[in-house]
Formats: sequence, C-alpha cells, structure tokens
Amino acid sequence: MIVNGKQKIWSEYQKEIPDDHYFYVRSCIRQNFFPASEKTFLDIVRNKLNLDFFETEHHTTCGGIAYHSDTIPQETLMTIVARQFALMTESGYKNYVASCITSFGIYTETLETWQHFPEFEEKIRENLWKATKREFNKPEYLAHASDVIYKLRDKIAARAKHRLINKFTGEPLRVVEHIGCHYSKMFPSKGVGGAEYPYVLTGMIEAWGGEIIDYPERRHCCGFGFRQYLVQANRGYSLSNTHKKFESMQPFKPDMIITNCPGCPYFLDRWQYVIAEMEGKTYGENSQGIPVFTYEEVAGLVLGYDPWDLGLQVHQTDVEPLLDKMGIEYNKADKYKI
Amino acid sequence: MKERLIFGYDPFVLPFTLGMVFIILYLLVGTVRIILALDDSERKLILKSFFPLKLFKSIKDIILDCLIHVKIFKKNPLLGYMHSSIAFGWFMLIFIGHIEVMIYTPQRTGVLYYPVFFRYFVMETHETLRGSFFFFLMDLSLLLVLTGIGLAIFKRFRSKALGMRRTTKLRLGDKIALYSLWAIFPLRLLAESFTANISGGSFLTISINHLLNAFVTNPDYILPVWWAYSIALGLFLFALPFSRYMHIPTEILLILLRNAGIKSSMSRNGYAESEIYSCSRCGICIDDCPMTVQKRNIKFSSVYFIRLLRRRFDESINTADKCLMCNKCVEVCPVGIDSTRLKLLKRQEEYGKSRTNYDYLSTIEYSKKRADNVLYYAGCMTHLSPAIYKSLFKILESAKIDYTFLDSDGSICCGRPLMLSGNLEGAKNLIKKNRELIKASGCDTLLLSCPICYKIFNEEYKLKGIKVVHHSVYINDLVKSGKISLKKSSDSYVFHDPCELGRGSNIYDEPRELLSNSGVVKEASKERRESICCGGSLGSLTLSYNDREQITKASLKALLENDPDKVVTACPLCLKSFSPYNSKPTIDIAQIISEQLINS
Amino acid sequence: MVDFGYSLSPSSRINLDNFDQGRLTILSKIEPDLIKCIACGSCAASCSAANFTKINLRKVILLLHRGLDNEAVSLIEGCMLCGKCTLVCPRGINTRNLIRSILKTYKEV
Amino acid sequence: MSKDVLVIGGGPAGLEAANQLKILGYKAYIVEKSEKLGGHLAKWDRLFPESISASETLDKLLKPINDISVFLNSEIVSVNGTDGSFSVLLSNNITLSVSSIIVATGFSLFHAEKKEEYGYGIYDRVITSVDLENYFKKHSDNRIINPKKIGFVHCVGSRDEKVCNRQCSKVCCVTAIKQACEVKEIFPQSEVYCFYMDLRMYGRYYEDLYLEAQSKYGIRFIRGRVSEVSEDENGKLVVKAEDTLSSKPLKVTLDLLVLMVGMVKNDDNESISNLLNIRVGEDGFFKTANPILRSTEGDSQGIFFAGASTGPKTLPETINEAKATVLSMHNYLSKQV
Repeated sequence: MIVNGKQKIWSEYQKEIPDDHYFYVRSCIRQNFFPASEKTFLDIVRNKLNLDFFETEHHTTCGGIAYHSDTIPQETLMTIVARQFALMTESGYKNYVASCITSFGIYTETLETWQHFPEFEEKIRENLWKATKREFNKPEYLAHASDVIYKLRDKIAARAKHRLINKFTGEPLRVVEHIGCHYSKMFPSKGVGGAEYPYVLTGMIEAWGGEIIDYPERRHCCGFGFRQYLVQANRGYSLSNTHKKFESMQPFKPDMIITNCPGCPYFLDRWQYVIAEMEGKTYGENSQGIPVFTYEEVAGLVLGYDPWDLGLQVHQTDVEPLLDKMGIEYNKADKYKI
Repeated sequence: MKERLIFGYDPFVLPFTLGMVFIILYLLVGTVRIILALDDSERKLILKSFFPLKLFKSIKDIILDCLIHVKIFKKNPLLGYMHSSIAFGWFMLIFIGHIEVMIYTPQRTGVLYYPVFFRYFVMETHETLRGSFFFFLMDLSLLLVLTGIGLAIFKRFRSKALGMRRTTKLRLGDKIALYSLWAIFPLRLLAESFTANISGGSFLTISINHLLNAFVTNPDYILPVWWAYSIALGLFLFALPFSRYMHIPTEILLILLRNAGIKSSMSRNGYAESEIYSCSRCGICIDDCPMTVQKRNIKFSSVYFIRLLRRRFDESINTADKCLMCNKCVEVCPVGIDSTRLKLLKRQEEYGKSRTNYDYLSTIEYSKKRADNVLYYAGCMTHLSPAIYKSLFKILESAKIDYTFLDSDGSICCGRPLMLSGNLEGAKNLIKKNRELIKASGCDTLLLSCPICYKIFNEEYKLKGIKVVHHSVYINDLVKSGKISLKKSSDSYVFHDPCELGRGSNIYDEPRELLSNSGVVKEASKERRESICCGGSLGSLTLSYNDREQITKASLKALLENDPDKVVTACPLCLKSFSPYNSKPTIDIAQIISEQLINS
Repeated sequence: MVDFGYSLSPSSRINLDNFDQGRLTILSKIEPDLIKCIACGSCAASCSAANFTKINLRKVILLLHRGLDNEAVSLIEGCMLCGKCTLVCPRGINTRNLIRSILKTYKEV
Repeated sequence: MSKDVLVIGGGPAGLEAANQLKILGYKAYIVEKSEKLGGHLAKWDRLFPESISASETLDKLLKPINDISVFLNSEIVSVNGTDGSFSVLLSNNITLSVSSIIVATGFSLFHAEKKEEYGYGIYDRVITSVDLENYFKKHSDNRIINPKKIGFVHCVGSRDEKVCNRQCSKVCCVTAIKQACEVKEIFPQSEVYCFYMDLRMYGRYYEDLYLEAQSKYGIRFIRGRVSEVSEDENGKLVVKAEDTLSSKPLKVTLDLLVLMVGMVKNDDNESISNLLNIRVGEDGFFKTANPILRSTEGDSQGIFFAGASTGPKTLPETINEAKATVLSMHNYLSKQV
C-alpha cells in the first residue's frame, strides 16, 4: 500500500464544509437503532464546541426508504425534500446537514437532478406550494454529519480523554472503516476523499490515533440493501453480503469497525450475532465479535463520555473488549440501567 | 529296395523330431484354447461346417489361399509366385514323402521323421520307372521351393520389385525362423545330393552328386549335412510360434472357422486369436493405409496393431482410436483378417460403458404429417451442406415423387458415429428412437444422402418392409426408369468412393453409371475398393486436423490423376473434407444431376 | 444452530484461487488444442443434440478453465458424437475426441 | 515561396515527415516540447507483431535527422499569417517563417491513476504497460519480484466514457498479448491472465500472435472488464471482474497486474488548434479536412497532420501517414506561387 498515492487522491476530493450554522435533520431509523448517536452529535457540537446547530421537530423522513423500496415515485420524494428545504429556509439557515447517509444521498441526487433539469425543480416548487403553501431556497452547502465531525476532528482530538491506542500493546487500534453506499458512490465529488478511497472516516481515525486497515471487500455494501433486507425471502442475500465482508476483513484482525450510515452499523452488528448463531462463526479475538460503532459513538468515547450514555449497551456485539483496550473505565452494572 | 539302417534311426533326426513334437503340441493347445473361448452357438456352427459341401469349400479355400496364394498373385504375380512356390512346393515334398513311405516302407508309416529323411534311410534304385517318377517329382518340387526361396531372399533386399514399398521390421523370432527357413531347402538339396549315389536321385540331386564326388570323396561328410538339415528344420519349428511364420499353420484354422461363419466378438481371444496368429506381417496393409502418407504414422497401420494385440500391449487402444476405419487394409489383406472389426471391438472394450445418458430421446415424438412413400433423412452432416438435399429435392420434384423431410429441423444422429467410437450401448438408444420415428412415418422407402447413415440404417436398423436406399442409387434408378431425363454436359468427372458407400456397402457401379448420363467419368489412380479415404472419416477418434489434411491431399492427388473437371462424391463428409484443398470443384452427385435435369 | 427462516445464499462467484487444475492438465495432455478455443460458439450452434439438450461445448471448455467441473460435464450430457462441431471448429480442435476425453477424465463409471 | 516547413512534434511521425521533407528538398524545423526526440517509441523495448527492436527502429528514424534543425524543450507561442506563409514564434523566442506546418503532436498515454478502482500508485504491484516495457529494457523493477500469477487489463482509459475516452486505442490488445508472451518467456512458471472486452486482432500477424499466446504460452483469456482491485493481507492483489462468457462474477488473486494504458489526446491540443486555427473533434484529437479523402490535411490552408495527432494509430500507419502527409503538402505548395 502506497499511502501518498491515496493522499494524492484525497487531495483531489476535498469538499467545502462550513464551520458553523447548520440546519440539522435527523435520520428515521437511527432514532431506533442508535438513538444516542444523534444526541451525542448535538451535544458535542453545541456544548463541547459551542457551535450553532438548529433542528426543528417539524421535519419528517426524507422519503429515502420508501423511494429505494420502490413504494413512492421520485416526484413525491422530491416534494418531501423540498419541504425540508423550506423548513431550513424559514428558520434562516443556508447550511444543511443530514444525519442519515441515505438522506444525504437523496438530497444530493435531488439537487443534482434539479441542476440538470430546472423544469423539474419548477414542477416541485409548484407541487410544494399547492400542497403546503411553502417556498424554499436550495441549501448553499449540503453536508453529512460525518463531514462535520471530519471537519472538527482535530478540535475533538485536542480535547481527547482517550485515544485509539491499545493500552496493552501501545499500538494504534486497528480500525475498519465502512462508508455508507449513498455517501459518495453515486456522486464521488460530494464525499470527502471520493468514492474509491473515501477519507471522511479515515481522517477521524488518523486524528484520534488509530490505524485504518484496507481489506479486499472494503467497498462492499453492508448488506442492508433495502428490499434485500426488508423482504424476508431476500434476507439471505443481505446476510451473505455482510458475511462476505467479515470473511474478507478477518485476516487483518481488526479491533473495531466505524461507520457513517444508519443501516451499516446495525447490520454489521446484528448480522455478526446471526452468523454466530447460524454458522457458529465469530470474527473477533477469543470467539467474540468485532465491536461496531457510529462515528458519533467513537467521537464520544474519545471525548470521554460514559459508554452507557452513548447507548453502547444496545449493541448486539459486546463493546467491552474495545473499551478495555482503550482503557475506558465503565461500571458493568450500569450497562443495564434504564 | 531296402533300408540302409535296419533300425531306421539316427540321432541326427532328433532336432527335427523334437521341433515337430513341440509345434504339434503347441498347435493343439492353441486350437483348444481358441475353441474353448468360443460360445456354444459358435461351436455349433463349427460342427455344421463339417458337412461335405461346406467342408469342400473350406478345402478349396485352403488350397487356393494357403498353397496357391491366389490373392497375392492378384496383388503382384512375382510376389504370388514366391509364396505359392514355397508353400505348394513344400507341401508336395511332404505329401510325396509320405506316399513314398507308405509304398516302400509301410512298417515305418507314422514315424514322424521318416518321410523327411527318407533318402537317408532308404536306398532305392531309380532304374525302375516308379522310382524315377518319384525321384523326379521330389526334385521338381525341391527346385520349385528353391526358386521361391531365392525370390524371398531377393525380396529382403529389393521389396519394391515385388510390388511392396514398405515391409515390416523383423524381430528376433522372425529372424531365426526366416534364416532357418532359407537354410532348410539348400541343405536338403545338399544332403540328398550326397546320398544320391547311395539312395538314388533325379535330375537335380544326381547331377549335383556327380559334381560333389568330383572333390568330396569321403562319405563321412554325409552325416554332418543331414545333421545341419535336421537342425535347420528343428530351429524353424521351435521359432515358429514366436515368429510371423506362425500364419502358415494358423491360417488353415482361420479359414475353417471363417467358413463356419464365425466372427470375432473379442479383440484378443477366440476367433480373434486365430486371426491375430494368421497375420503373416507381410505388410501389404502398410502401403494401403491412408495414414501412412506420413512416415511417422506407419506405426498405426493394421499389421502393427495386430502385433500389439498379439503381445497383449495396452498401446493397442491408441492405434485402435487412431484408425480411420476406412476398411482398406481388410480389403487387401491376403489372409482376410478383419482388423477394422478388431479395432472396433478394442474400442468397445475400452469405452463400452456409456458415460452419458440419452433419456431426453424419450421425449421426442414424430411431429411430421404422415409420410408419403419416400421418407428423406438428411442426418447431421448433410445439414452442413444443404446444397445436397436442395438438389435432391429438385430431382424428386422433377420426377413427381412426393417425399417427407424427416429431420428438416435437426436430426437425432443415426448412431453410426457413436458406434464407431465404441459406445455400442449409446448407439442402441439412438437407433431405437430413430426406428420409432421412421416406423411412425409410415413410409416404404427411406432415402439417405449420407453413406455413414446409409450403412447403419442398412445393417443395424432392421426396418422390415422399408427399403433403405442411398441417393446415388435411387437417382440412378429414376434415370433408368425414365422418371427423370438428363442432358449431357461436356464436363468430365472423377467419382470418389466414400469408404462407407464403397467398401462399406459395396456400392461402386451405380454412381458411375449415373454420372455417365451427364458427362464423362474418368478414372482415379486408386478407386473402387482401393479408393483412398477423404481423411474426414468419423472412424478416427484421435487423428489430428493436420494429419487428416495430409490424407485429404493424398486422396485428392489420386482422384485428379487424369485431370477431371470436377470431383464428384456422394458423401457430405467427403465433400467437406475435399472442398478446402481441391483445385477443382468438389460436388455431390445429386447436385451434378440436378443441374442436368431436363424438365418435361 | 438456530434457524432464522433464511440462510447464507451460496456465492455464484468463480474463485480462481482455489481451482485444482489436476484433471484439466490430464485433459490438456490428451487434447492440447483445447486451449486454442476462441469461444466463437460454432460448436454449440451446430450441435445436433442441442435441439433437445443443454449441450454447449463452448461453455464446457470455458467452465473447465474456471474449475466448475460438474457444471461443465452436465453441459455435454447426451452428446451423440456426430462430429458436426469438429467440422465447424475454426481452430481445428478435435472436439469430438475432446468430448469423449472429458467424459473419460471427469466422469467415472 | 519559402521552402521552409515547421514540424510540430519529434516523435516517429515528426521524424519521418522531416526525413521525407529533406528528400524532397525542403528545409524542415522540428519543434519538440520534451527534452529528447523519439516520442513514446523511446519508451518501448520491442514492437508487435514481429518483436522488432524499438531502439533500432528509432535509430533508423533519427539517422537522417542529424542535419535538420531541432528545437527541444520548446513549444509554439504564436502563429501569424495564413496560406503558405506563417511566422511562428517559439517559446525560446526564435521566430520561424515557414510555408506550411505539419502537426505531428501524437498522443498522450492515459494516466492510470484516473482509474482509481485499479489502484495504480496505491497498490504496490499494479503497474502499467509502459512500466513493463521499461522493465523489459532495464530488467529491474522492485514491483516485479518473480510473480507467480500475472494479470493484464485491456482498455484502461480506452472505450470508457467515465474517464472521457470513448475511443479504442487500437494497439493495446495486441500489445497486451505481446507483453503477456514476453512476460511468460521471463517467468515460464507463471500463470498469465488477460482481461479483455473484445480482442481486436485486426492487423496482419496479430491473430497468429494470439494463437501463439494460447497454444505456445498458455495465456488464459477472460472476457470481462476488471471492476476493482484491492490488496489482501499479504499485499497480493485481489482482482474482481465478470467472466461474461459464463455470466458469473470472478475473483482471482495475483502477484502483478499490468494496466494497458490507452492513447488519449494531448492536453495542449486545444491551445494548438487555436493557434493554428484548426478544429479538434469530440474526442479531443485534431479534425481533418475530410476523414477519407483528405485525412492528412487540416481545414485551414497550409496545415497538415501526421500520425496519432488525428487519433490512435499503429507505428506503421503513422510512418506511412507521415510519407503521405509530406506528399500532399508538396502538392499543395507546388500549386502556390
């Protein structure tokens, strides 16, 4: 692996990420999967770094899941998106940041489509007006929440209580980074580092002391794939995808996985359990799984949040092995507190 | 007349006698082994064959083939004379020898060595007419043999003169037998000449005797020469089973069995064994094998195949797989060994068990309208040369004959190629299904344009009440019966006899007769039963593309000998093989005729 | 092991890394021209038996080179050895004996 | 009417054109932007299909050049005048007045880094066809250490709209097969795979080379474009493609991957076309006056083309075109008085 080769590519894919003043929209499924992640994100940017992140209870789903499950047409989807933009406009913001990768993809897709087919945008403005009597400006900057953390990675590193170092060996922790497909595969220029070698998570890990490992199936989808998971008949494919990734990363002995997508951590986490039950196979050390985290959770750990406040107890694959490696104190009993 | 030695024995007879005893036992055992390997039905056939009529035929064949060697005469008179002079002359020596014993020393009848060394033991005056008659006959026969031997020795050095380009290599056994064979008769002449003044002799022996007495006076020289003569005989007899000359006795058995109507059913045992031992390794088949246009392929000719079989070597399968099965070697074999059949049997023993299944055939059904009288089956190969059936149909239409095209949308193969590959079991499946379809059509004539199909439909399908006919014959009949009329063209043709049609099915004249209606038919340098395979034969399994190319070119060379305008054949495979290399057009007979039709 | 009502679906991917070329080597010794195939498909197109079966020699040769032996052999089931493919092969491969040799090498009786 | 002619580009086309000009009694000036003559030919070891030595070929081209004035490391800055009299200012402040200009600017090799998924410059054992030729010349390259399994990827940067090159580069197929055979000569034990989309063996003896690659060298051909490359834990390359002939995805682990980089237009074609007031086609190569009847002429008077400046060409085609170009230029100038 020639690192400066990668750096060369990274330098070619740098996107502009504003420092402050964002309109923040949450993800539907993360609310249930890893509810503490978004809470942590807002806590970090607002209270730890005193930045202005506004959110409103009026925003809805972006429609992505319905869209990718072929249950609503693009026009409907775009009208929903337009409404979110209207909310941003009404609350006087220009920078739009989404917590969800799929949403991020949807917003990018929508804006790109409008750029190439202005008449389409007009139609949507019309729809929105008819439906809600609302108007909107397109965001000046569109970011994914992980872009923001990437931007703030050094500030976070500066305040770090723990680093991604194995305290037993003193070696950097070996981290697998998994990027949500909709982050930059569709529009490489819209993601930090592009589509083939995205840098957004790698940047955080490097800043926080860890070591990124690249493995053959790195680019592979986590297995969610919407209809693949949602329809039980297809669920085997979803599982097989994840299985393929783990088979491929195992030889590299990763200590942890970090992700920037709602579905990915969920499936990389839950499917490890299913594979263990189904095939009797585990991928971490001493027949445990490989702990899977959202980037907010990792940032939280680095900044010294209590693991259980970060909601790590809802993970299906135990996180304790990693906490021990990082030398993080935790109270076993608290894991099960309500 | 009286015996020189009362007790009628001298140790010098031992080598011959032992040899004789050995060979007789060997032959007995061999014959018994062969008979035992046959099954009951075949044994019954043998018994039947001893009825006078059949027996008479066998004896005739034995005399013609084993003594006179007519077949070899056909190949080359000189070669024929060589064989028959030795065989017949020697036979006479033995035959007359026994008569002499019976007449002069009846008490010695049945003593193995007596007829052979008669002159040593018995003194007889040749003054009596009877005596001189026998003396004369004996000397005459001896002379006959000696001329043959002379030729044989000459042939060793210049085989071409006797019409053979290539002969087989000798092995140790052959050499011993051969040289002792060469020695026997000169020694006999010498021995008898020595004793001629005591036991008498005729024009040959007496005169040499005088010659000898001129410088050899001491009678002690006599015995060693008789010893030498006996040893030569002994050596020959002992070497016989390990040499090619085993064919001399075995061929008799072969003829008896063949005339009894027995065919080989295993590649090595039973009848096959008698064939294998009857091979004189004369090598006539080498020149005639199409593969031997390339020197490196000589090793694949039948004579060497049979030698591999005889020694039970596994490589024999490679030769069996290589063979084109054009059957030419069988046609020319003076002993009449069906080596093609042996190769086929060898393949069956190797691949007999079908490794693939033909269940899908059962789902196929006769989909055509009920056939008119004539059912045409193109077969796989003709489908690659549609010009053939298009022309054929044109002819049929002009003859106002209704026909049905059985496999217009693809065939089930006739099974011949599978059979040739040694997969008999598989072939049966195809035959069964095709027979069903043909029966279902309700036709009374099955018309074929592919000799490969024709042969198997003819021989294996057993289509009662249905006439199986090849288009070359069928069209010829149409012309003869005036159903179609042809205008003559100025073209000259040469007709290539496809292996399966000519040697395979004995159809030589009809195609030529047919062609003569539309143009001049020229001769090829090798044709009819001597026609050279086109090289495309499905008979060969392992022959490479390049080897085939060489054969095709050789075959074409023979066809173009007399510079015909067109090369005509009656087989889609030959057509495909020739076309790329032929400087002249290669055309199927049907196409030629269709172009000469006069439409009434 | 727990049954979740779904399971790992087998991968259709060809993995050339675990491809044992033993039998292919034997076959190549018998018919060296095997590797001259240019996948033109004439053999499959001209096949008599293909009217009734899945026979496809082009694919057989390919699959043997990908280590998918069973699938390959299944695609010559029912070959009648008529030899049409040999006549049409532009690379002069002795396809007829090739088929026979494949059956011999890959299919024990 | 001046007999001076400017040849832009010192590659095979430019050199051959200059030679021909000399023979016809013209005075040729060669302007070459790089520091030496020979163009891409100088990078090559042996030439398909009969593996003739590239260096010897180049020497033969250079031999007659000795008395022709060559400006290295220089480009044209401005061109004034038209129709048979141009005054050209070079970057080295020399001004030439010439009666016509031959554009023999050739092509650029595709930058393999642009196909990010193949990881050139990122994975240690991914090299380009040029690197391999260099290895054949120098016999040393720390990325090539007795490879057991080697792959060739055809059409890298060719027939690929994602990297803005729709054209076929014409020479890569046969070059790949040439190199595959050469590499097998050096590493007889290795397994060599060619990943191709189509094998375009259109030229004389190309098919023979292909047949030899199969039957003599046992090169394995896989019809399908490589989708992505990655490194496994031992630093070997995991290559993925579809085996389109069996319609199955395929994976193989290799020790060396060679990217057959294609021919693409030069970045300065645009500026040159402005200076000379000629046009470039959609593919970025120069547009000729008539693609069939006047393929060596530009559509403004006195401007001519030779070689790959008007699209991918093989060496013999380039050399022949250079001859043809000079002839049509000669005819043009003879009409001017």
